[in-house]
Amino acid sequence: MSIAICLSNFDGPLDLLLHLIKTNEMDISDIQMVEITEQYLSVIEQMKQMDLDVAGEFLLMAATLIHIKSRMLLPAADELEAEEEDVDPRAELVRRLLEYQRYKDAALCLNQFPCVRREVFLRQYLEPDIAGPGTEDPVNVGIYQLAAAFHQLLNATRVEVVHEVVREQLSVADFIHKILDHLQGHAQRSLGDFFKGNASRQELVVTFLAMLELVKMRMLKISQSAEFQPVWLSLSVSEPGVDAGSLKEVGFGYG
Amino acid sequence: MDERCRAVAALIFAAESPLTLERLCAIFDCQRADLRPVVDRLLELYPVSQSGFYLAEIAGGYQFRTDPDLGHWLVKLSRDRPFRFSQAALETLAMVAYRQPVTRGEIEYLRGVDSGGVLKTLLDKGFLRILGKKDVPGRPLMYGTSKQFLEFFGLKDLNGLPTLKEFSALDPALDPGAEASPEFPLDIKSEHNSARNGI
Amino acid sequence: MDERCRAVAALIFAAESPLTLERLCAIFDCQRADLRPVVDRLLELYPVSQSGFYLAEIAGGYQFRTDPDLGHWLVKLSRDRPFRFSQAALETLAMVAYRQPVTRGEIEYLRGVDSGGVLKTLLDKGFLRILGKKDVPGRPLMYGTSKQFLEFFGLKDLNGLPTLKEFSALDPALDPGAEASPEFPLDIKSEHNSARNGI
Repeated sequence: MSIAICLSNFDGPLDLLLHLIKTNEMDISDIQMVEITEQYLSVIEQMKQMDLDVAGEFLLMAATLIHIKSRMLLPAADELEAEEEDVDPRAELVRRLLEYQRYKDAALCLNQFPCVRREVFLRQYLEPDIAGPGTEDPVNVGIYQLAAAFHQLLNATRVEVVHEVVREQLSVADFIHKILDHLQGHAQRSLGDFFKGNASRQELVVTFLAMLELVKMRMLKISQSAEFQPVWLSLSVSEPGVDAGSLKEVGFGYG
Repeated sequence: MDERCRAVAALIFAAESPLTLERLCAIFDCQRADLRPVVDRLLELYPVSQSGFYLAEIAGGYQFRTDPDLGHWLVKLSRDRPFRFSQAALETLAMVAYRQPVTRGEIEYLRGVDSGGVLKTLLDKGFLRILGKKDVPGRPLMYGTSKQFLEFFGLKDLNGLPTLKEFSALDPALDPGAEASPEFPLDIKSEHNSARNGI
Repeated sequence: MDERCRAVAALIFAAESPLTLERLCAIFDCQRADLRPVVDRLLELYPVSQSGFYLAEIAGGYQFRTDPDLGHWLVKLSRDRPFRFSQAALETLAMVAYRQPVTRGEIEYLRGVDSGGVLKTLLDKGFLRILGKKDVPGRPLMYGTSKQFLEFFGLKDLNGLPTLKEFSALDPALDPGAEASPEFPLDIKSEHNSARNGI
């Protein structure tokens, strides 16, 4: 059976599979694996012959189909495997197909809603009373827009940012974060807390450097009640608010 | 119409986006209970398919919109082609709408294809937003729909989404013939149809 | 109201600027004499100072406008309006969020423009706060984001911000480090996306 199908018309392997099941008028919960697998592979083969690249997802599904088909063709299981064989090898695939079908339907349904600038139109004129002085185009803001803006900024200045090539094995910035995390929620902690465990000499040095950096940035207070008493570290700001990745080595001169 | 009622109508009319009762209350310095009847009155005064535009409850607020059945006239106002979703975008949008908060991995499992590009486009267009990171290993980003999503599809809130057809893979009584006709919740379907047919 | 009358009302309602009779005639492909009565009818239906907005004859065209006597209410709408981010504000906020603690000089270095005004606005609006002074000559102020910033963006903490890597992962083409050498040919997907480019 030859089916003139272009893969790009399908949203993915599940979509193609659903199409084949429907054109064959099969019961989705009782897929004829031999037939479907054959047809699916022939579609893929056609694509290859036409020199069209077939996306990995379609190939993965082909492998899955072949696997299920072979499991169904296995001779009746002996008693030991009986339990496992009770599960229809198609079950997972059927579940995914039905679930996918569900969202496909929902998408169609959603698309029938009257949409803005398609069926429904809004008032576009802004009255002077509302517009106010110096209105700039409002920007949609959310976490994504924030990340996008930063990404754009960095890209715009990429040439200069590229300088930070050599990566240290231990980053002062990372250790700054570790220290801040360690202090989070504590009024203060003793210096010794930060040098416990089996840290390497290098780690000890970097931890200490990180502390000095924090003091320099006025984010950390160090106190001692008297000579030879424990040294206490505390945050000098209520909430450090430093995000991983926000501190660049280059800024500390250790790069 | 008393002045407050007129003012409420004017404010909703002039606002750039759906005006919530909260903001109206802030402007008039009064309680929701004071303004609720005013808004209800306006909803009655500007029903759909009567005068060309109507007062709609959208994304938790109120907004005047043109009647959906007049769309073919209004597209003539602008030269731009009306906005269209691709199948991939619509499906992804539907999945996020129903399953939010949802991760990219979950969507890709459902769709069976890489969905980074579609997600990015939907984020760029403002239909989706990042809700945070999931508290599982790897801390993947979680996605949800935005207010603009509700505005675009004219939904009051997420409950306005059509109900998802229930299914059970193990249900032998599953009727494959029913697939082509997803269930519309009656209210939406009828409101919709009347909006389209009504004159 | 018949459909043409409703359509005229809707068109005037949705137009960006006052809609002239000529433009309406072009849309309906008819004569001025046909539409003049329709517009006159609408002028009667939407008189000034009756329902909060009225149909005004402006600059040779027609436009719905809010009643002039309600101006003092409308002013409140713009005053109470939530902060509108400009591109400059968004960029600056992003810089601070990702690079904090950061100085004005560092921000201006990356943005390439004076950022003092934007910083002040963001401080005033409570999105930023001053973390301290940097121990370099001149002792510039260091900025960071505030608790209100987290609330506004719905973040539990700053770790909720997507890293640049996570952001780039949405679209392989975005990753400056990765040359386009995917394991599988992506043609189907990309052809696919471009074919369905409505989104």
